[in-house]
Amino acid sequence: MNEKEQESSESLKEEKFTRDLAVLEAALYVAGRPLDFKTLGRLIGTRSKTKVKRLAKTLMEKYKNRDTALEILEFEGERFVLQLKAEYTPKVRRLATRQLLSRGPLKTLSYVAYRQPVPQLQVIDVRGHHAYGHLRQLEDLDLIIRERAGRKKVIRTTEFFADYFGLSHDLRTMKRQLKSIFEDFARPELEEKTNLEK
Amino acid sequence: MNEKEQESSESLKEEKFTRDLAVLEAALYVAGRPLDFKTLGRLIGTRSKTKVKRLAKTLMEKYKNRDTALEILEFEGERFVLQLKAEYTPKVRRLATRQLLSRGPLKTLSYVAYRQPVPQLQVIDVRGHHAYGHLRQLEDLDLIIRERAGRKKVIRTTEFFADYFGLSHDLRTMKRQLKSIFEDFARPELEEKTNLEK
Amino acid sequence: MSSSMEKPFYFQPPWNILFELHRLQKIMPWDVNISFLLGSFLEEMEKRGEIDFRASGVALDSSTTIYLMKSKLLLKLEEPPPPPKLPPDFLPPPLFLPLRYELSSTTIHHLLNVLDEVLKGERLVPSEPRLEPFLPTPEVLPQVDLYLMEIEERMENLYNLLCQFASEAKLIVFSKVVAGLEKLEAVKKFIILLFLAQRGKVNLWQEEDFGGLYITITGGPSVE
Repeated sequence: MNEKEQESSESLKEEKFTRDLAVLEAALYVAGRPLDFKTLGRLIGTRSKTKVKRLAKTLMEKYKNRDTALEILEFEGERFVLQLKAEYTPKVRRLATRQLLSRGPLKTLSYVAYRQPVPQLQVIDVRGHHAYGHLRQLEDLDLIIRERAGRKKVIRTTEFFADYFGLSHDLRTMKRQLKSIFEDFARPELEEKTNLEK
Repeated sequence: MNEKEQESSESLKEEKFTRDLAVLEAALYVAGRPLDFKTLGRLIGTRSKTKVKRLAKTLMEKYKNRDTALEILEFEGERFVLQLKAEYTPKVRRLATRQLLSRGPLKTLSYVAYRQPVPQLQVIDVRGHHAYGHLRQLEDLDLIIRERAGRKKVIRTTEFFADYFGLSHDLRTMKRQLKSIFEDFARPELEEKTNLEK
Repeated sequence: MSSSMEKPFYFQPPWNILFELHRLQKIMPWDVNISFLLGSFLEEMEKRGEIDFRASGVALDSSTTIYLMKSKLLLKLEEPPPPPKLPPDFLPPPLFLPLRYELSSTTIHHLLNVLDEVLKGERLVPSEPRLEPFLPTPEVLPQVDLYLMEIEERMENLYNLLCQFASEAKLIVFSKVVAGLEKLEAVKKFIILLFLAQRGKVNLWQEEDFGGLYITITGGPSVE
């Protein structure tokens, strides 16, 4: 290969790389949920994990280096997600087209996630009677499921819930992850921010 | 003002500019639909059209200069939108799995669109009492507005509705469009195709 | 002094409440567990071998009074005290959903696909004017006390509800009327139902002693 050919092959490679980056970005934008290496790889026609990983990490870096409101995060299980940085949520949440939950249902969701699998009666006891409405809302959004266990109803979070928050599908791991999230929340400077979100 | 003070005031201004840019980006990202100057201005606490326009144009330029799958476009009526570049849509469309609405609210929306402007009571008569909930949801999503006309409430679809479904903002044209698509539908050979698409 | 001069055992707590009724003025009847008191009173009497019919009579009479007080409170629509609360469980902070744009897959085709069905519904709706409510609220309410007024209002509400049920099926089962309600709410509904029956607005009957309670609307004199 002469120098010129080599150059053009290099530039072709670079072009492909840029194009692949954009496809990954497009996929993350459209999906609005964490996507795994397999899904991302299929889109750019590769089965090489290393390649997808390199691309995803590059995209992540690019976002990090920009002064932007968006971020790309890596979740457990080799999954990536594009989302709004939390600090901008209070300002723009009412513009979201997706039905959002207010503070009450989110608290009920928190409790269910933390205590799951948890009897429905226990949730009502702790969260009060209005929680029946919350549970319906959470079920509509596919964040929880209610299962019959004899005469009782038992509630747990769905796989979609885990995916949405980038949590593990393994219950024990998920609970450990949640605990650390809740501990972060307990820090005062963050609490203030969360209160603003109401 | 001495040189140092001037410098720090400059840097403060720049900081505010960067922050405002990010807020606009956040809003456009989350909304996923064209936002007008008024809405954008409210978010950054200004009524100056010129200021919003300058910010929006800067953001537009920034996106243009990046090799990215997203773009910011200006629409007629001084509105801006953040969207996926059309060339990427075919590759990633199948990752979009979320329905905008479940079947009940969709039916109510469909009826409102076809019969608008339509008295609320008529919608409830035809769709039943649960449609009150649908209307609330549709209003939250900015797909319809309820206007008072004397003692009655009258419902029509919003500009966002028209943008979302790619219809005209002019009511008469929109209804003609809806009617013609709907009639196409009723023809059996097309029916088959639509079922396949589902 | 011999032991025979000692106060009888039932003047001690917890049974003394059945024999010193004036004390009930100061406490809530909800705090008195009648069945426990009567049960333990009988047990204690048997254990001691001191059968005293006069005391039993007084205890029974007092129990009836306490029971009546509870019923009156129920009629006054006063809530019994909530059961004692266990220490509250740990409540984690709310999990805020991260904001993510998500392209939705709904298209104009989905929208119009369901229109046909909706328009069919339109043809089923009669064009006659909407019916006025069965029982118009009187413009001027008679000067009665608040409690009675509330009962009147509740009667009217329940009656309207029953009419609604009746438009779906001729026979109304009481359990359906109170489905999903709290026990106390169900009791209140039942009491109001008795008022309606007494006014001749509805008929109540059961097929068996403990069978379902059936209601029919007789359309008797208006609820006023």
